[in-house]
Amino acid sequence: MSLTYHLQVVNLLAAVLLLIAFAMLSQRRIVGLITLFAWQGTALAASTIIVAWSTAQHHLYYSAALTLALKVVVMPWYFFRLVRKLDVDRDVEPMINIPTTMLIGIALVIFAFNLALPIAQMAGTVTRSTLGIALASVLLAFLMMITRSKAIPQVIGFLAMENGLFFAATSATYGMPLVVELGVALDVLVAVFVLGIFFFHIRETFDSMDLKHMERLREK
Amino acid sequence: MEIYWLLGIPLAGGLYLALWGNRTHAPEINAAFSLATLIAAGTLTARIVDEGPMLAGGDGWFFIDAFNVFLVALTAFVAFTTALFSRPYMRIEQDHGRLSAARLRLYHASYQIFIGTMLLALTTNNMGILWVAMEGATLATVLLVSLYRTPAALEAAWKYFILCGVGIALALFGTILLYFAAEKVLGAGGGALLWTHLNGVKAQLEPVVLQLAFVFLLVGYGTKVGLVPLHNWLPDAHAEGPTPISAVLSGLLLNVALYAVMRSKVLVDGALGVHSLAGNLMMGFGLLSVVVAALLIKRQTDVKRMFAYSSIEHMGLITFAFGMGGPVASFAALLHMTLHSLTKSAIFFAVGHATQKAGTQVMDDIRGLIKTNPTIGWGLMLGTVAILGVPPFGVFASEFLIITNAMHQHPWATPFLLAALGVAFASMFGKVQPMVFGETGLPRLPHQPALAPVFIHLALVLMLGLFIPAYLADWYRQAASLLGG
Amino acid sequence: MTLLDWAWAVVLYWLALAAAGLLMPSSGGLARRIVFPLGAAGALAMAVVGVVALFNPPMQFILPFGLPDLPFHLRLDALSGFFLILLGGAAFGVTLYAVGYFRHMPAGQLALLSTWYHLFLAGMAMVLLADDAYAFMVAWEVMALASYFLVTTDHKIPEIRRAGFLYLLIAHVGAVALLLAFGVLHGGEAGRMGAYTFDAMRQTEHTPFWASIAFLLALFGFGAKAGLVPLHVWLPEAHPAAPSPVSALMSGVMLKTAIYGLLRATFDLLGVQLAWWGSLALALGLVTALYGVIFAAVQSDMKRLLAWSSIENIGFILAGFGLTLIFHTDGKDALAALTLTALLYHALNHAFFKGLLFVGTGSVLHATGERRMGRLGGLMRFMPWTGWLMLLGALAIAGLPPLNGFVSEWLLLQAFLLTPGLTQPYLNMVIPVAAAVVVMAAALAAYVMVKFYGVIFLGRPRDPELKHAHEAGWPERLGMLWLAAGCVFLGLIPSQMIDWISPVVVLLIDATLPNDGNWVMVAPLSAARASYAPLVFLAVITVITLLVYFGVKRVYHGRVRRADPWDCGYPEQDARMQDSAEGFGQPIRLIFSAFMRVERLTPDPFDRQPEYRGDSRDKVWLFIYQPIAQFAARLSALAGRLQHGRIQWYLIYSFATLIFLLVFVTR
Amino acid sequence: MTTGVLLQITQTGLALLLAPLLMGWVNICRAWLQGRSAPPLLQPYYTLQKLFHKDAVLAHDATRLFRFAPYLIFACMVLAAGIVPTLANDLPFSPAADVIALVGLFALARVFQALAAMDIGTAFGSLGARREMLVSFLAEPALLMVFFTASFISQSTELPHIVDRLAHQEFALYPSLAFAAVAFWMVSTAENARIPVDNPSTHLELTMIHEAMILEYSARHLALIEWAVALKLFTYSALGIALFLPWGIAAAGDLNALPLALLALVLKLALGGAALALLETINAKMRLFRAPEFLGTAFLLAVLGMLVHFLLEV
Repeated sequence: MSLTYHLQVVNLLAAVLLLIAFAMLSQRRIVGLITLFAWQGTALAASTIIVAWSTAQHHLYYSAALTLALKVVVMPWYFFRLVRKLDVDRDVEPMINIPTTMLIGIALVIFAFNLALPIAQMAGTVTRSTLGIALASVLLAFLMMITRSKAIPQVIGFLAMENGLFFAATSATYGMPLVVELGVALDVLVAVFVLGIFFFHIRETFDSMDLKHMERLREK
Repeated sequence: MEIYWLLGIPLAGGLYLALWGNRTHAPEINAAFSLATLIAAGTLTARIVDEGPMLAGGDGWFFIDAFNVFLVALTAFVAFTTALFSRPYMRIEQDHGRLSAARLRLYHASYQIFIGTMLLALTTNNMGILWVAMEGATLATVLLVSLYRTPAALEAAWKYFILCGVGIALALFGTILLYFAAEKVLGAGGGALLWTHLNGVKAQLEPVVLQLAFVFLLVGYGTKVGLVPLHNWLPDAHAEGPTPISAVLSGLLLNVALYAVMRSKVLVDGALGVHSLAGNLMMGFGLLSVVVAALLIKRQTDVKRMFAYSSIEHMGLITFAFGMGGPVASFAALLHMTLHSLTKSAIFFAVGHATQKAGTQVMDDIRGLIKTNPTIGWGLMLGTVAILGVPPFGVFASEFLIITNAMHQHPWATPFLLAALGVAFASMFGKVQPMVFGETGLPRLPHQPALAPVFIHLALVLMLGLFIPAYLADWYRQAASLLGG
Repeated sequence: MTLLDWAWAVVLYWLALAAAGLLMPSSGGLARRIVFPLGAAGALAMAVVGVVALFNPPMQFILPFGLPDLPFHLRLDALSGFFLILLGGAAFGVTLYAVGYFRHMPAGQLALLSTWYHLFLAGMAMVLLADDAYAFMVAWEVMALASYFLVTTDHKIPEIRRAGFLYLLIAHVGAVALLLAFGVLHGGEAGRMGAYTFDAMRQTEHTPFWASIAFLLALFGFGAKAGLVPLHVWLPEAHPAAPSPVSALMSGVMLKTAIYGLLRATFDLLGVQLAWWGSLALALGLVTALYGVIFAAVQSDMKRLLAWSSIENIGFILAGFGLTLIFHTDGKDALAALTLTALLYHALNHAFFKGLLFVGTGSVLHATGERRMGRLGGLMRFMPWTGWLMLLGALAIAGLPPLNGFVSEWLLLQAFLLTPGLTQPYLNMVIPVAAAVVVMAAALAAYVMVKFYGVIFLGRPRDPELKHAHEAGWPERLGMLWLAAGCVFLGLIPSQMIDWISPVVVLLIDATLPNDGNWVMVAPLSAARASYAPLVFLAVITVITLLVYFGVKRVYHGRVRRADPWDCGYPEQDARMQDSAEGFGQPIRLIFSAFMRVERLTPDPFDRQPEYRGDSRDKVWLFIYQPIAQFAARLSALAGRLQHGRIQWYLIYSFATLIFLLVFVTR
Repeated sequence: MTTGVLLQITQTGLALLLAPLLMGWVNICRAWLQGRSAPPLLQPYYTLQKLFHKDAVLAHDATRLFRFAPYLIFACMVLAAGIVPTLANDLPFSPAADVIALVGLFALARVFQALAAMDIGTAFGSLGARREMLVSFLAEPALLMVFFTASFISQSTELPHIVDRLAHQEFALYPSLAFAAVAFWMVSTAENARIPVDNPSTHLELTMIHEAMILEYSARHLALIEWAVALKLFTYSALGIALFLPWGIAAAGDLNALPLALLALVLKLALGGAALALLETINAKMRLFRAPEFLGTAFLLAVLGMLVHFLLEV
């Protein structure tokens, strides 16, 4: 019974994750986006801890800690700082208007669930149905990257995608082997660091973080 | 033991150059580390040739067989010659005022780390670590692509980062699915992602999951291979980065990404039965890449961009051949990987010096290379001829096998191949010929250009067209059989 | 050493000479005086090997390199032997000529040229010796590549670069088609590299459908090299662009390697032949012959004229090939043997006379620096050696007895005439009409040659500078003499030549040509049907000429007075009043104006410096190549729109691909 | 063998002698038909004799080719006259050349004539050469088509066999030959520079073809050429006779038939010459660019003849 209770919590967190993904899709302001991202990280860490506790997979605690440290504390802090320094917290004009985006997003969710259905049924883990949600949040994050026309939201979309992946790893398979998780975390860290350097360069060169300045390399 | 040297040397080199890389002899140190890596790769290769495939480290963290050891050797070799080439090249760039000493330090450090991550990706036995290393290789090169800090370079690097990042993220999802399927058979824990273990049980893996996993892996790693329509970062990154980086990106990174796809394909084929989904998808992507790249070559005005498209074309051809499968086609694909690396990097070496001479990458402004600098001119000319698949250069050997095999097994694909090769030839040769021939007013270079690498590569390519040493052939054959041939 | 070893040794020897050229880049004189004569000696040796090979059973030899499991296989049989004779015989004269021809070239350039030249020779020889698809293709492309670099020797001139590019492009597309053809022919199961040997191909059975595909691909691939209309466009550009000895080799020998390949693939490698292939080849051949000769007639550049004339001759050969196929598939062995003999004979003849004519234009070019025929004239007076030797070449190519060109045309016409009895009545009726086309092309060839020879060598110099034209040096003369001797010799001993060709015929179609004649007289099939005795012919004409000459000289006093030409009494005579090359071609241009796009610049009566320019362009460009190029450009523009710079779009591509694939695999 | 050689020499000599006579006869007939007073029958002989006695005048620029060409042309025509059976069949020269080689022989002479014409470098010379070659490239295929029709009937390209088949074996009517005969007449007018393609008696620059080529010749060279022209006409007539009216030519080795053959030949030539004169009188010379049409018609007729042969006679 306790297992089903945990399961319900994990499912709830999964739903929260999906909800946040949708919220991010519709969020116009960068600061709001960062906050949502931090909340997503929190939900992810929480679900990881619950899975770790319920299945006694101890390495998942490390994962959870890493997530918490990186995605809830370090990165949002770093992004807030960037936004302040670069002074780019203006309204984000998405490429496709938000209602349309949301409609596409709902279609994606249905698609993802359908895709995950046959797989989830053969899974040995208790949290199998979350795989569909993980896939859906990955696809939603992808969609967000497509619709945003500024550099920072695009990167946040990228990281949200990472979150979805992480969720898939923990919920569907009780986490990847530790070495891999560490490696992934390291990569993400380095990526964010590199991105930070990048933002400054972009800002320095283009006087703006708008991606429309970066459409010159093309076939004439 | 060699494996630790192999991975350790470049990482140490990266560290060293990052800390003390602003000295004047940094280029030489860079070359020396590359040489050491090459020696380590050589001893490792010799051992594999002697003793056959081996597992190394911990619970078999590293796995080396014929397939990856040949790529290891190739990577180490091209990395070394590129380091040799970059020595005078970067000096000239510095003289031209395009780079500062600090950036040169960044360049050298990243270069070593890039090589290290590629070698790690090749040697690791863990599909997860493979992913980590691939991502690492991307990260190591992002800042190299934007080294010149021009708007175009930044744009290229940004696109490179985002597109490859997203691609790689999808590959991670594929890896998770793979783990998901393997865990059922092998149980949770580290063993479930080891390729050797997976390979052992591949027939028992759930086909539905592997099918999905392969789609994610193919789209993910395929982005790095530069398969159309996932290729868009590639021409930008190749054209705007410094030429040595173009050479290694084109010559090495694409191979490593394709290596990852192939490792996945072997598992999927095992689960689904050979000649099924994976092969067909790869053939489709390969053919599309060949055709679109050939058409795009026609439109280029920038020389490096043009050769970048040519890389897409060749990676498409290799992917097509791998997709076809069978001992001959796989053999040809492996051979083509080798030859493409050698030839394309040689071309980029020659192109690098040519663009330095002309002060531009616009082909219309580069004329008559053969007159002021015959070696650059002939290097570019012969390299182009070689990459276009004209014998006796080796690229022809693999194209010969691929095309005849395609005619035999999948005749429907050949009209596309014929048309694409024709268009590619017309476009590329038509553009290179006036660069090499004719009159010119271009000045000479301030430093002696490093052309030994060009001709060493071309000589190797020539040799492989006429004579493939028995042990090399054996390698290829073993590797081809590993790939399900 | 076996015979094949010798052949291989000559190839190696040429390769060594090629390397020697690279090793001594600065000593041009040495390269010219030593390397080229040595190369010529190699050519002679090759011809001898070829002769001996005709009468020996096929022999094989495997080299220790190539692809793994597919080392280079070499084979020397009668067919290879025959073409080796062609190669060696023509190359000997041309290379000898080259010794003198390149004397003004700067050392570095000469060294490179010598390298490519000998590589070219070696490549052609290897094409003839190769016995597996890989070796064949490697040799084939080495030949193309080497000749490309030879064509672009003068790469500073944009037209020459363009010509070289066009040449290599079409050669490459043709080569890919050949690869595909080998892909079909490729014997046995897919996974074996050994299946690429010709032996394996010979033993493979093909369905008619796939055999036809292979044949068509081979026809395309080899046709591109041979200059088959409409794949001929590179030929009139590339041949004039190359230095003359190279043009001579390309036109005389390289085009024949394509014929060799076609014969090898059709009769040797493909186990089955279909009748409609023959009709197709015949039709294409006739079109090519007529097209070539018409355009030759309107050219004003002497080398371009010869290049078009090569297209015409390839058309003849191809028509013969088509007839051979028709007869062979119809079971008419003797007739098939006759046409096959005729086409092989013509190939050999063409190598000699076209080689001679091309090197001759080289001498003219050296002496005058001029290729436009409208600026030449009267060179016979200043260059008697070249003039008389070229006369022989011109008469031979015009198909006049008793020289060699006539013999092969005669044999071919005999075959046309003896067609009745084919099982297809339709063909029975069409083929004689085809014969008429051949005759018309041959007669036009005479027109072309009168124009060529008359405008360049006869009449008065159109430019006063021409008076300083100097005769070719001794090596050049020797080279030309050899080729001219070949023309005469091949014309006079057809019986022997037919005997020499017969092993090839036996090898390819397992039939012999019954020769009813004796050594002076050739009478294929039977003496009652047709016979021709060139020796008698020549002897009678010579005797009568001499008799008349001495008779007239004896009976009538031989006083000769020199005066101005009478010319119907027109007082003002000027060398520029002679027919120009354009003028000579004008009737042909008028008659066949439908084939060509004429661009003319006619002077205005008020022009201070009146200028006339006339150019007859090939409509093939307009109707085939331009649309293809435009289509490719349009596709390319379409593909270019993929890459428009916005990263969001790129992400959409990835996204769409992913979704598409997911839907695709789970459907 | 000896008889053969003797016969060959006789026939060739006869041709040499009779050729100018035929020319004279045609001229006479034409003059009669046109209501002019005729030159003597032997006028061509007188002309030849006169020409041979004159001093030769050569242009300054004339090369050896120019001087050599008349001899060669003459020799070609003599050989041609030797090959075509006029009196007797199957002579020693015959196997040396069949009809195709005969066409080649004519071509050889023509090419030399054209080259010699271009040698001096006058405007008319090259004009004549060009026109001559233009006419011939159409006439030659037509002529060969005529020959082919005959060869299809006799299954041989050897003239003796054709004659043998037509004259000495069972008699048959060949409709195809009717077409061929018309084509042959059209071709021979072109080849012999007769009306309507060319006018042998004009020196008007706009119209002349053959005459333009020999403008610069004089004396013995001109004599040889004129004689060769006469021989060519003779040979063509003999060819026409051999193909279309072969009856009377002595079969191989049949010496007794020779007198009759000679008589038949003279009669046929006389008739043929008269017919030629008639045709020349009632036709007008046509414009140069009509000549291709004219010869194209000849060509088509010959091809038609061949097709008729396939339809009706096989």
